[in-house]
Amino acid sequence: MTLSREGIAYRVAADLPEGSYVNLGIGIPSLIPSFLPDGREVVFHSENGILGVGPTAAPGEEDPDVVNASKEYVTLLPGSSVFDHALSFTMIRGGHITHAVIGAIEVAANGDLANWSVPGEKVPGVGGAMDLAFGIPNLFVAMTHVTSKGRPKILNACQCPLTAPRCVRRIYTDLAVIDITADGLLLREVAPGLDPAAVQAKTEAPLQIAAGCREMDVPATWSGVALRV
Amino acid sequence: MTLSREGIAYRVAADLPEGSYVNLGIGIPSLIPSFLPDGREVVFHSENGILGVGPTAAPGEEDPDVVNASKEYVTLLPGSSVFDHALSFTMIRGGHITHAVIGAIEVAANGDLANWSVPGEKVPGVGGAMDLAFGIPNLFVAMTHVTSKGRPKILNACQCPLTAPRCVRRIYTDLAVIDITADGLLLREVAPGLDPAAVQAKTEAPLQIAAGCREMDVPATWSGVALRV
Amino acid sequence: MIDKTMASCREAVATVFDGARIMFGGFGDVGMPGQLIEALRDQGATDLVAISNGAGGGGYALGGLIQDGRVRKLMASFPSPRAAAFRERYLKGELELELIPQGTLVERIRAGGAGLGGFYTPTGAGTALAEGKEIRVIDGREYVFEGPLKADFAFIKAHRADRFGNLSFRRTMRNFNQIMATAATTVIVEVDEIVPAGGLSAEEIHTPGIFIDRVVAVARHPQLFQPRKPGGAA
Amino acid sequence: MIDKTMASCREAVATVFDGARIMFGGFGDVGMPGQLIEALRDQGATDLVAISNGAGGGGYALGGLIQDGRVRKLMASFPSPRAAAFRERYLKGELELELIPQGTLVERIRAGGAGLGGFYTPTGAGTALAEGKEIRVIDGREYVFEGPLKADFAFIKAHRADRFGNLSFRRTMRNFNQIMATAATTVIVEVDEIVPAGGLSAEEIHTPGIFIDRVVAVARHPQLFQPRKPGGAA
Repeated sequence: MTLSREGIAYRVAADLPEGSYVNLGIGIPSLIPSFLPDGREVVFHSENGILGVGPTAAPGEEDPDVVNASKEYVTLLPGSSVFDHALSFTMIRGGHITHAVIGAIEVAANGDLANWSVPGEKVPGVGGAMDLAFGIPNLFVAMTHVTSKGRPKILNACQCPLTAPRCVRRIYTDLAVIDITADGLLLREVAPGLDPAAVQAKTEAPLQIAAGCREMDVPATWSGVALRV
Repeated sequence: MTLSREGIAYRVAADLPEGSYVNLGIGIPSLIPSFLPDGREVVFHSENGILGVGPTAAPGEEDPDVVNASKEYVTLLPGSSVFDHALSFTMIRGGHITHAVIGAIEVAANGDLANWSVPGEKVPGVGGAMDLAFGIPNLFVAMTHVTSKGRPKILNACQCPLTAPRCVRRIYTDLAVIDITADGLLLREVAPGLDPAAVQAKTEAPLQIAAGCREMDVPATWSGVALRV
Repeated sequence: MIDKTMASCREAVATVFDGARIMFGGFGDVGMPGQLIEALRDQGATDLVAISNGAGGGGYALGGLIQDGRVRKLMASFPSPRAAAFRERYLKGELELELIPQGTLVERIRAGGAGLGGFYTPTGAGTALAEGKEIRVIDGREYVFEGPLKADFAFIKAHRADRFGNLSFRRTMRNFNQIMATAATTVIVEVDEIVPAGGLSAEEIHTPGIFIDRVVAVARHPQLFQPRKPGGAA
Repeated sequence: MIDKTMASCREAVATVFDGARIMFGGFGDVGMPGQLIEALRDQGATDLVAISNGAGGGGYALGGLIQDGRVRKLMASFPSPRAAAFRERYLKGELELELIPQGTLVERIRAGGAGLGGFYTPTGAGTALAEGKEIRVIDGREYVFEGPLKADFAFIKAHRADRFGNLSFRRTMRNFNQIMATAATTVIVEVDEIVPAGGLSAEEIHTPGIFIDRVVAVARHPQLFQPRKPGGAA
């Protein structure tokens, strides 16, 4: 069994601590806010200048001056603040944003991240990806375990241009939760019904299995979450 | 005849252009705002974070949160803004403040300025003096021509520690207005009744006399201005 | 009397010259001075170097300038795959691109405005974007040297202004606008509204007028507000 | 629920340790967190390194800490001749002073908070304050290399705060406070008033709560407001 995109977001959300300041990338990470456990207060950052990003604006209620870094119309929660790019990247590069959850093209066993330069894409764009990768102390990757063609994305060494070396702390996929440690990859959790060998089979780099490696705690059926079997 | 402190301030005020952004040092420069010609709009900056400094607060009407760089209680004019030290020194070091008028211990013929380290003062303090001297394009000195002991302050070379090399553009004293040019000191104006030789006698560095050197246009009697004969 | 207001965008951009280096504020459409840029399209200056977070969209504003072949070089962090005009010119080799990480871009502009000679940032060390740049190890970590960026003009957008050029912004409009205002010889601002002197309190002025040269009030272009569907990828 | 408010200055400064490096905000008395510093005098931590624009005055706040012999080193731009406690200790050789130009001081703190490895400033090149420092010629001008400054604690003062630690300042209170808030491991704020979450609009928050750890509301110390005569030298 593998997790849906929502299942991955649910699993990441469980790990964001109360009071953390979190930057979310596009794609799977953008689903995370709806899955925060009840009563847990986390402040979401958008690099174009928001702390306290709220839900997407309801149709017809968009404010033309309130977008997030993906240029979606969002809302501002009570206690939110707005600021310019210089202060926003002080927050990022200075390590004040405690967590970021981003997508990846490739992650290497030593924590190298490649997520800005897409193979075959002739127009390059880096945006804030490098500043996030160099600046955020708890950099989490949320992605599918393999490419749409079934190739592993967790590699011995990245093939694509690096976003930053040795920056990823933890990887959440549809198959597993994997920590990146000084000794390499450490498999902490597997998707319900999978065993470590099945995860290793889809992972190029060697996995060590954590003492206490267990199945992820993700509900099988739950509003907004669909598990693909 | 020599000018009073107010007379020097009056003469400087005449040279501040409409629309200029001006930082004023303590002492003689602080007298300048009262002498601005009618209708001329100049914006005064205080390095602790004000543009649009107004007159000193009337007794009993001081706002405890409104001081200037000399820690005097001042007022804020309509259109004034407040900001932090980082932006304030962006204005200074980035050359956005167009003019500064400051005091000096010594000025050399090449424009070297010494005004931060007082001979005999054992506790050093630099404040914003160096940033002003390095950053402001039109750096004017307003001072008495000689020390209280009658020694020249305009020298061939500064003896005191420098604030910045080659930074002063023009000197206003109780005796003269002197430009600092690539070729040395150029005497532009003398106090009413003085001749260039009398100014040179009180100046260590050699003065060239500008074509059109003339007497300063400062009223001999005038409310707030007293000329010492 | 200081009065930086101007009657039209046309008048405000009249002095832009061929070969000028121009900073364009905005993040996507938010805080983007679209009508000033459209006036520049009409004005005709060409061979421009543009400094901007993105590359604009299709045929409006910066995208329009690029479409018209007026931009020789773009310095940007994220020329979106949706920036059709840029994409076409770039792939044909008709436009040079200098790609800069977003935080480094804003910091280089800040250094330009603040009179600094450059700075060391960790961002990019050991990646393709630091190739050819000086690397220095400081306190055991690698840093990349980056120099200041300045421009002949900055085109920015704010919400309200007064005759001194003091600016206030709404919501997420600030983005690159505040920093770009510090780093160009001539700073031109498009605002929604001009208020009397004193109409902005000292605390609500986000950018003091010292940085500003010209201000024009224009109604927002109706084409700019285009709500997108929630949840889509950017 | 995030709640950074604390009941007393005593509680807010309890974790300060001997040998700590502490930034103190304020310019003279304005924006100066006097009651936090007085609580630190009571708390007892010693052998401190203080980073501050000035050296305080006589027996109150930073002047009091220095008078008590608790400050080993001061990094400052302008220890005023009126800073009696500092003057006495300094002239006896009981306190080390690192003198830093005011703009360089705030910029070094900003670099610390912004994750930069240092920067080049023109200020000081060719003067006694650049002795022993790296000089680099950039675009024909000499610049001095200056490194980042960080601290274990920052003590700052603001006007209003909410439970998130969002801050707003009145008038000239900001001075060093906003930048120091970015550069210390633990940032402690003295405010005049705490308002409910949402009581500060997004635009009027001058320092976002992300930088802040602890907030205490206290009435202003009546000793602090001491109007001076106009026109006097500082």
